[in-house]
Amino acid sequence: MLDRIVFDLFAGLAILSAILVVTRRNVIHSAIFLITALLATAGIFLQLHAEFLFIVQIILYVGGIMVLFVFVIMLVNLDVALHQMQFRRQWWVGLLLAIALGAEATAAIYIGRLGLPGPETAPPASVLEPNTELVGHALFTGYMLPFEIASVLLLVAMIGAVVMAKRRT
Amino acid sequence: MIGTGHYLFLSLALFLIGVVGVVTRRNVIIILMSIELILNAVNINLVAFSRLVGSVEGHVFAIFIITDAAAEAAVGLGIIIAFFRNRETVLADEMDLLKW
Amino acid sequence: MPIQRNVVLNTVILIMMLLVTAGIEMKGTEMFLPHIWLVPLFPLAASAVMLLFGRKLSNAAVSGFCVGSVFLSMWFGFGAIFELIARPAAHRVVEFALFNWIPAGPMHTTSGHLVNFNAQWGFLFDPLTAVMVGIVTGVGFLIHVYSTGYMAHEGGYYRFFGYLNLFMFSMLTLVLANNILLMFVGWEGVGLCSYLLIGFYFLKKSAADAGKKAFIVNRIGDAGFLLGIFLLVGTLGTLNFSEFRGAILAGHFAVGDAALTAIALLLFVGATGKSAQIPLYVWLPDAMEGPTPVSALIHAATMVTAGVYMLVRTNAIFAMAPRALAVVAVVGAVTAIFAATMGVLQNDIKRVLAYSTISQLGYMFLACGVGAFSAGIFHLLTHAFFKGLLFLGAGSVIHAVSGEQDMQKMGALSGKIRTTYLTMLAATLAIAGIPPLAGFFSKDEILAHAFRANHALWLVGWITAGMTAFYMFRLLFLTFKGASRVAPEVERHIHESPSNMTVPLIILAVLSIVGGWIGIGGRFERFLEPVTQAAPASTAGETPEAALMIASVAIALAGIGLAWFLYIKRTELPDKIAASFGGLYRLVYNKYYVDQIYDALFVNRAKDLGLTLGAFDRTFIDGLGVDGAGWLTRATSVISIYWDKWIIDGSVNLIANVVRVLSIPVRWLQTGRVSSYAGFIVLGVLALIGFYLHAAGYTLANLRP
Amino acid sequence: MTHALQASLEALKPFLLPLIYAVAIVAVLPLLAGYLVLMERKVMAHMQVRLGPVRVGPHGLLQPIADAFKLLLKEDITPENADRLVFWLAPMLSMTAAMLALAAVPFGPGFQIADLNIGLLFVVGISSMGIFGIVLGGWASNSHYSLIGALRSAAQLVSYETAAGMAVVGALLLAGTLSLRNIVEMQENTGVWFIIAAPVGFFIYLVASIAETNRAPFDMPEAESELVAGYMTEFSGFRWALYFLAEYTNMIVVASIATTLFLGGWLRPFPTTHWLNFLDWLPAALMLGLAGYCLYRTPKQPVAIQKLVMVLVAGMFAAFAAILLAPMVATHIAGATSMALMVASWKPALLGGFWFLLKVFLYIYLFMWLRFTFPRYRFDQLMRLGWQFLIPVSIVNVMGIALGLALHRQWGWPYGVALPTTTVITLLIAAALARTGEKKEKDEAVVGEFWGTGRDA
Repeated sequence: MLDRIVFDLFAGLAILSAILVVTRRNVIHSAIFLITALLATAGIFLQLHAEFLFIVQIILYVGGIMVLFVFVIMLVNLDVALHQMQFRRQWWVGLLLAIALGAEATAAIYIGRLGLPGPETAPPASVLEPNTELVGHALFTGYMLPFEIASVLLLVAMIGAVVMAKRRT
Repeated sequence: MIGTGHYLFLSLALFLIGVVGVVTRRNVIIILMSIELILNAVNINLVAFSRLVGSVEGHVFAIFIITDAAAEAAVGLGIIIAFFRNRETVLADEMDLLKW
Repeated sequence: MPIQRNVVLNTVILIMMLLVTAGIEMKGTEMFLPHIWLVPLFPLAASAVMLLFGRKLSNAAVSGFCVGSVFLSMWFGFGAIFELIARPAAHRVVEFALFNWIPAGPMHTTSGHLVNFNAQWGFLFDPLTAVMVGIVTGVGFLIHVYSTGYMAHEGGYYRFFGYLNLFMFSMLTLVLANNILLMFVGWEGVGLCSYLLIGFYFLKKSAADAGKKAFIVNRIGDAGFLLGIFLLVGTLGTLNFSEFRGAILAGHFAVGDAALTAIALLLFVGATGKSAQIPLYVWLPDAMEGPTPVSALIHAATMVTAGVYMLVRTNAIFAMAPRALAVVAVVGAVTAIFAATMGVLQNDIKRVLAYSTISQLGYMFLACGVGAFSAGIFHLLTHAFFKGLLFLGAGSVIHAVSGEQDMQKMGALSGKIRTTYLTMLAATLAIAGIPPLAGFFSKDEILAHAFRANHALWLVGWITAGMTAFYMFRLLFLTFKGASRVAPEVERHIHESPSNMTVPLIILAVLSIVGGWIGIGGRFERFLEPVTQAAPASTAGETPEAALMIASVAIALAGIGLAWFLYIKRTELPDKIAASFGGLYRLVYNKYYVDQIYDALFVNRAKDLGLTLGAFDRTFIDGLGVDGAGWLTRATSVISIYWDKWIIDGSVNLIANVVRVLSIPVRWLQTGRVSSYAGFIVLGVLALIGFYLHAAGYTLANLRP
Repeated sequence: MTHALQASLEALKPFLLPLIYAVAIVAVLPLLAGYLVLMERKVMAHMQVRLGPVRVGPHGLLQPIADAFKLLLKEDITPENADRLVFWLAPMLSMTAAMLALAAVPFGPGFQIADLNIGLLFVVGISSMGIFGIVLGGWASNSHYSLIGALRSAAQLVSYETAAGMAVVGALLLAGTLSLRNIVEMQENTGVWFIIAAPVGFFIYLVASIAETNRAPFDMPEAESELVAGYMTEFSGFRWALYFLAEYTNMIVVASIATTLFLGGWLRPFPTTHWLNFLDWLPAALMLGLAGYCLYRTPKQPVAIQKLVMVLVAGMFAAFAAILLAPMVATHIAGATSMALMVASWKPALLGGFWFLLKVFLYIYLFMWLRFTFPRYRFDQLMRLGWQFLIPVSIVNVMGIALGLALHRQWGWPYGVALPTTTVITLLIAAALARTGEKKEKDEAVVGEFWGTGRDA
């Protein structure tokens, strides 16, 4: 019951703001709505008993990536962009593609619905507790190598970003 | 009660919106944002399934994806800044030097 | 004055080293002979340093460097000489090769033998070489010391010494070479150095021209020398002195063999070029444009004697070619008297000496011509002493009267520059052949041999001796005695030269006094035996030695007396005589117009030839050949252009167009736009999901619940 | 029907207490902030040998209320072609973030809205969202000063969050848990505050938190002398009040994090040494003292109304004293009645709250002290300090603490030896870093030129 309310609230918020992200003309507004969409997603995570992921989402995505986005938007802020055409001329092609994809995926899910066990068969939420410890354990034992690779990836990305944005003087 | 299907549809919706954004928008920054949306949809799927099977591996993968998103955002925005300095534009269909 | 200090230092070190050497000799271990190859190396190194970095060095450093290097080679040279003398007469030869220089491989001689041609970079050290090395290093060292004083105030100090050391290297290579090709290298080297040094004041046109003249005239002689070498190789199949000497002594050739005669004459042509004999003597008087030390070292003491040395070195060949010897003798004699007559009327102090040099060289060739090679070398030795001394003295005089060279503007200098006067007096007496000075012994020996060979030659030599005495004393009187004709502003600062110029003068004076005594009793001849033994024993007929001596001394004294009478007693007479013998006087005064004749005969003809060839070049080669070929090429290219344009390019364009047309349907795939690519990605995802569903066996039928 | 109502009420019961707490905090916080402002002004005044506000109420005690009314009544201006939506959204965003962060802070044992098992991360993450309030506000007001201020603050906050986070991680290692409450309990068990175990971490957090709250000497974003008031230039009236409130709330948040992590939260000094138990009486005694002081000052007030206010203040302090005293004495007076027991059970909560607030105020007092002591940094210097000194040192600090714990747990070194050792090592490395940092002066120009000129960069 309460569960349901929470889910509908967050899901609706997420989808609504996602649509706004794609349709807003002003980039800053898009960014704001993306933030809300991300927060809504974080709420969904919370509802799925993924507290750690929830806070990671907030700290990394909202507190980190989105700040970067806003920052860059302000650096390259173009007033002319507001008067330019915001969609490509072939926008309907993309729309059709997306709709087709959606139809196909819906069909797939619908077909496979019987394979999906209902929520009643889901294990109790307690198996994901204590969430942080479990995630940490998984990260540092089973997924050690990917973890390291991810760190290397981050390093490379950092260097690349610096090189890219560095003013040629 | 909500089943996994709900989450699947939610993520599907977000995914499609992201796709539409990527394919139709001209502003590169918004395209990047749409990509973030897509990644989020994936995350939702992962977390939902890990709730279903009751293991945190989905969370781990979600974390990896978020890391990936951070890296992608950093590099992408760096490229955008560099490009903007050279061409005074952030419109994707003016970035067509890839042709030759 | 740093140069002074260098001189003193060097002298002290010299004495010390000689003592050391003596000590080594007493121990009896040979130290210098094995390292004879170092002797030319020191000057080479020094000259390299000078010519590369000399600009940076101070005069003191330069003089220290170069004089030091020459001193070192002198030390080694004399060390080697002493060691050679210390050996028993039979073993007085050292020969070894540093490396194979031109290993050209097998070749056929004209006599059909297959020989292995191989030019080594090797050194031969025997009595003859010893004498030459002694002269070159010793006189060379003294003249270097002298130059530090003489050139002190000149520009290009380092350049001068660099060239001088390079000359030392070349000359030493020349005399130390164990084969004629290496000798030729040294030969060319000294030629180059003389060119550079004659043209040392290259801003002065006369100097530059003199340099060029010397170089070109030498080229003529060198051409002959080179041909001689070729013929020599072709005939004997070897370059090595001792080898072909051995081959000849082995008696494969008859006396008067044509090939050997040809070789001898060609070599002699080279000798005439280098040693300024008729007809190639014309460069030497002009060479006086160079600095005086250069004249002393190169154009009196060492280089010009290279021809004589070469003759003696190859005396085996000449001994087999009597006709060639005759030519040598005649040319020598004629040159001697001819140059003497020219020397009589010159007023330029250095030119007088130049002509006397030529005539003395004539003497040497005369000696060689009559087969008295050792006598020639003996005279070469003494001549090196007194002629070097004369030049240095002249330089000192010129230095004193601040650059004046005309004897008519000198006189009465004897009191003011005493040392110079006395030393030059000694040298003049020596060259005049007054016993017991050096010149007497050598000249007397030559005349004796000449008398044995041919009375006419002796007569010429005898008269020449008189004239030599006359013009040398004329020079002495005009310069030092009589009334002073020096310009008053010059008069004021006439001064004796610094010690580093006078000390060499004194040493050379001593040498030119006592230098001749080593020849007494034929000791010198015997010393050179192993080299000159091939010479025909010229003991034909009895010779009144005493009478000849008396005759030569008498005519020498007569010449001196005449000079005294004309230039001290009755100073007005010479002009009168000149007036009365107007034509002859002018002829001689203008050196028999030889230069003009040469110009008319050769130089201008060469120019005409050049012009003709130029015209030919322009009209035929350029006009017909080049331009014609160009026109032809253009004509053909016009055709090929059309071929290119229509056939080649046409086909290329055809292919390109075909590709373009074929690519139209594919082109819209690659827009270069990110979004379109994203669209294609989505399309791919679509297809993939569809494929998975299909693979999973799902159809729309399953959609029904 | 009634059953459903019953059920829903039952379902809502666990939310009751947090709700009360939340309402209390939201109600008290503005007042608190207002009085912090007064405190700041007074402290500044006395540090600069002035009196500060004295008119409104005795010693200006009513000044905050006057200010609040003034701000509420002021006209609310929205600049021309400002972005209305964002302009409206931004102040609320920062306010919300600041207040939301307080939700996980344990003011006392049990006195906590929600004890999340990720509490620490929650506080850090939520408070980090305050950036958007600033950046968006600066951007929306469409003014160069604002935008530059906003960009600066964005850069600054992002930079210093890293350092702060690392410092927090240090304490985290010591505590071994993310729940703030457990962290405090951990300090209780250990017997020492973590400031003693990890002084370097505390120092780093102190500097970083100053930078994060945009306070002097790091108040680049609102540098009055350069940018009129930074991102707040175009704001006025109520929105401006919101920003102001948010700033002070943020101060409270960082102060309470510092308190919880390093200063032992609600614990009194040396919580485990029993002969210091008399300290439990200190709060009540302090309150009584204050009350007495106020009464003593009352006659000296010039105006009657002020006398009255003074008396009221004295009464308030007396009431506090009574409240603090009650649990200590309840059982002795009323015996072991249930009522008395209940009152006695409040003891830890009340005392804890007192100590906690005391520490928070001391921490904020430290902020003010620094603010009036140090000149403002130049922006590139700020960046260099953050990236080239604080962050490396904080990383080293984390490693050091980890090493210390390893020594303690694996090799059994005594706790009091292992951590000081590693602390010394950390300090040495930090000194070396500082030395090398001085050599990088030449970079300043470039950095400053890039960051300093905001949008045109």
